[in-house]
Amino acid sequence: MRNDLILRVVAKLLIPFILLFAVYVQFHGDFGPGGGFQAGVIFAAGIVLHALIFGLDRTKTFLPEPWVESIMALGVLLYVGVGLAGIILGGNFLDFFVLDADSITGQHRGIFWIEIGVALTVAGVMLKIFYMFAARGPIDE
Amino acid sequence: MESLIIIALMVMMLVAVWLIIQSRNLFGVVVLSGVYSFLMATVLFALDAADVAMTEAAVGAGLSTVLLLGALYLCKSEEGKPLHRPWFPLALSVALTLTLMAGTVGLPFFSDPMAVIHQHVVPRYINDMPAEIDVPNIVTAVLASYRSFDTLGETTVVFTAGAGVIALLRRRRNGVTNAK
Amino acid sequence: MTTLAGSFTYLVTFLLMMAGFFIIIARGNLIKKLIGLGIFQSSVYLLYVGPAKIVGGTAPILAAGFTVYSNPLPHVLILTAIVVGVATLALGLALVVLIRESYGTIEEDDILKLDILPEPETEQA
Amino acid sequence: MSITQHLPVLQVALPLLAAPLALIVRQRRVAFAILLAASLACLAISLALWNHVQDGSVISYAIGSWPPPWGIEYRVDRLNAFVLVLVSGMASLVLLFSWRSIEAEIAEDRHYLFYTMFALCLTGLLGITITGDAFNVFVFLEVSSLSTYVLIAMGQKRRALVAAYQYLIMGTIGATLIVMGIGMLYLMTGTLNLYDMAERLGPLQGQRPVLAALAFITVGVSLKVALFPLHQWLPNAYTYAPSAVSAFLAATATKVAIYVLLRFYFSVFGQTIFLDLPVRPLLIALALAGMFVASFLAIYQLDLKRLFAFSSVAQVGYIVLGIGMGNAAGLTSSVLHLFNHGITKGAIFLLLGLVVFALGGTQLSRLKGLGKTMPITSIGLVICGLSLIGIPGTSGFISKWYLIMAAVELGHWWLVFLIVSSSLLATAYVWKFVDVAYFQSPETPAAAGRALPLTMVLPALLLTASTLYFGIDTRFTIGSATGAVASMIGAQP
Repeated sequence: MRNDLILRVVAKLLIPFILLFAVYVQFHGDFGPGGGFQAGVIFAAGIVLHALIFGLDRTKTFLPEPWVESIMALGVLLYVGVGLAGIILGGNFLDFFVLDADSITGQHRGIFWIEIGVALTVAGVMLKIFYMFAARGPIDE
Repeated sequence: MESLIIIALMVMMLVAVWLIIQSRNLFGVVVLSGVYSFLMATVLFALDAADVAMTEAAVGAGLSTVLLLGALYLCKSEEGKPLHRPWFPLALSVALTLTLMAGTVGLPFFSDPMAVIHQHVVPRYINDMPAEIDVPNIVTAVLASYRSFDTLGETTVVFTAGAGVIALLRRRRNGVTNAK
Repeated sequence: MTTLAGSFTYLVTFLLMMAGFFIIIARGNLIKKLIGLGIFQSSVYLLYVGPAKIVGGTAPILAAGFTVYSNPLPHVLILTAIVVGVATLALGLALVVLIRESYGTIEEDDILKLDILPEPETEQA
Repeated sequence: MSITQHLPVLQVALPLLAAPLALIVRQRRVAFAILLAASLACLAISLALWNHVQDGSVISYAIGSWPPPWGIEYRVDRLNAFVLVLVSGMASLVLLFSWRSIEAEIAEDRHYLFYTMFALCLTGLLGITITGDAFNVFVFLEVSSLSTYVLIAMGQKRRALVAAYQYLIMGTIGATLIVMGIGMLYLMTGTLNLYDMAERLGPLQGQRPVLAALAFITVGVSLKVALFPLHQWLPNAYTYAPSAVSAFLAATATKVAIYVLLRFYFSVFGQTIFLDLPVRPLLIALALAGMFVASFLAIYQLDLKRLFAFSSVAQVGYIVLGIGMGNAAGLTSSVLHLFNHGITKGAIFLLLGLVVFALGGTQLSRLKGLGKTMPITSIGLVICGLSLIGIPGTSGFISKWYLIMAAVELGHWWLVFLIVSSSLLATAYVWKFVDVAYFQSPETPAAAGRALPLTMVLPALLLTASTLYFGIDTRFTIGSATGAVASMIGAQP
């Protein structure tokens, strides 16, 4: 598959659009269906496509495994961090009202950041699972 | 018309499940389960659950199928053994189902706007949300603000799966003795 | 017709549940069991989302010209349930791959047979 | 605005914060330090919460400042405060134990992953216990279950993998049944908040979907509790998991599941619905069957870890028996035994961890003459064994005393007889260990085992000592249990 010119060209063209679509789904979640979870899955799908076409080793050069592990942890940390920010700013845990002087802006801000947290964790986990499965060749060979 | 489409889609789902039960070819079963998930996504879309349908299509029909195919490849397994002693499991499942059905008599009717689930708790999400949170997608508002702690739990579940797969599948470095 | 569709959702929920349960206990292949488990879990979706629908209503995304929206709360819950399902599947498959590596089979009866024998003291790859 | 006000949510947020941190640092030492700090903080928080609710007050915490039932509520009363203390206390001790214990059992490059999963398991268990929202129970149940599967699979033998897989299947079935039950309750009441649900269920008493929901939740949680005959996953899981994991699970996981059962029965369905149904005779029958069958099976086990795993199934029977009787004394014995048995079983599995560390396994054939080679560990096991039987002076006696009182109060003399005779079976399996350890000499002259590190001995002995301590000074346990029961059935202590 790696030597197929057409596949490589199509993938090169397609991958940026997949990643862009992920970003769209991420930030469009407030208005239509979508949000952090779906965006994370789509983003991971884009990277997986890259790994399938160009080889896992090449993908790992710009997304090394330890990074991916850290990304999935960062997502949860960001989410909990937003929660704790609520406490620090004088509200309850995950209280978005206090994130800004204007409570609605605060809500928007809170939703924005936790959706990013969700997307980071989901994308990181999906990629990591793919890496782990792909790194294990079939047995009896 | 709406109801008819829903019924037709659900019948197709049942057919897919029937084929899954019957088939011994694992590759076929995986593909069928992808089809099943896709039909489920369509039903959910017809039931007005756009976000859920999108997620089910991406996760159930997409991701799960990829994971299953990957596992099949790693396990080099193509065919399951034939059914053995199917009568006891069948009796058990039928008994379970009949008990369940007896329980549902009295659940609120489909599409009854006066049902309690449409009267309690939810009205605030629909009516007051524009003033409290102000995002057009109510599902996002509930998911990310009213019940954001559930979503934190959900993210933790995903994280648990990721860390768990690392813990299970990581290759051992040389020199570590851990006989399994 | 609406009532029929409603009762049908419940019926399908339970049929799916039954089918999933049957696959789990009747089939010995570990991957097929996980597929059955997935069907078993997904039966819940209809139980929650079916009654949330209001005929003539629309998806719960605020838009001008609509006043009746289907109930968004079950949708949120089922989103979580779907995620839980795929997380379980990923872990289950990882276990199956490891079982295949150390037992050489993913058929339940073969594994049970191997478990009666004393454990080989070989290092796993 | 002080920090104390946020203690309920910090109880769960701290271990949740520790999990990704442990993953990021990728280093055994730092991950351990983070976890130890988090779990000690958890213990302190749970004690503070316990102390706060002893006057009968209830702490309610609205996450996101959304008032219940629209948002998710954390709610602490005397029942779950007691369970929180058990879970976070056991977590701290087991964690200390695990530092050296997993060195021998898990490859070193996975230690930080072990700590990550341990933190997630703790998060899940605490989250289930403290939440006041039905769906939130399910979400955190999954967090704890998924991490548990991985922790079990980290065991040394390949059978650990199969045990984890079996538990994954059964646990997921249980969780799905619970979601079904919760879904039906939601369809009937329109709310997910447990306490709002309880109020709205009142007028719906006796309706079929409510009863179906009760059945679903009972069966689903029973799978998690390992109530006979749904216990098949437990013996293998406890036997093949790493020692620290067996100890933590035996002491907390099934106990939290029992808490869920109590919460749904008494706070949601309410005493009236629960008392009117044929659930109680059924629970009593299953509990008795578990007590006898599992004790009987325990006698025939050749591996000490497995023997005590079967004993766990039997002891769960005592707890469920108390729930089944449903009177104040019975419930008090359940809550007491939940705590006392948690401590005793935690101690036993930690002591067995010492044996694994020194001798490499717990097969009875290896343990001949253990009384001479590992005298302190053997005495500890005997003491805990006496507590399982219910000998006066041990904590097991206290809970069994209340159980018998409950049976007498109901006039069920046959139950008294059965409880006492099942204790004889317990004597039989404990004697099996005593016989091997003290009356058989090793075939080969026992090679002196490895020296035991203090971080392992200390938690094990501390728990063994508390098995004795709570058998004599019962102010903390009986006080908490009677308070918990009072908050459950709404009577004054």
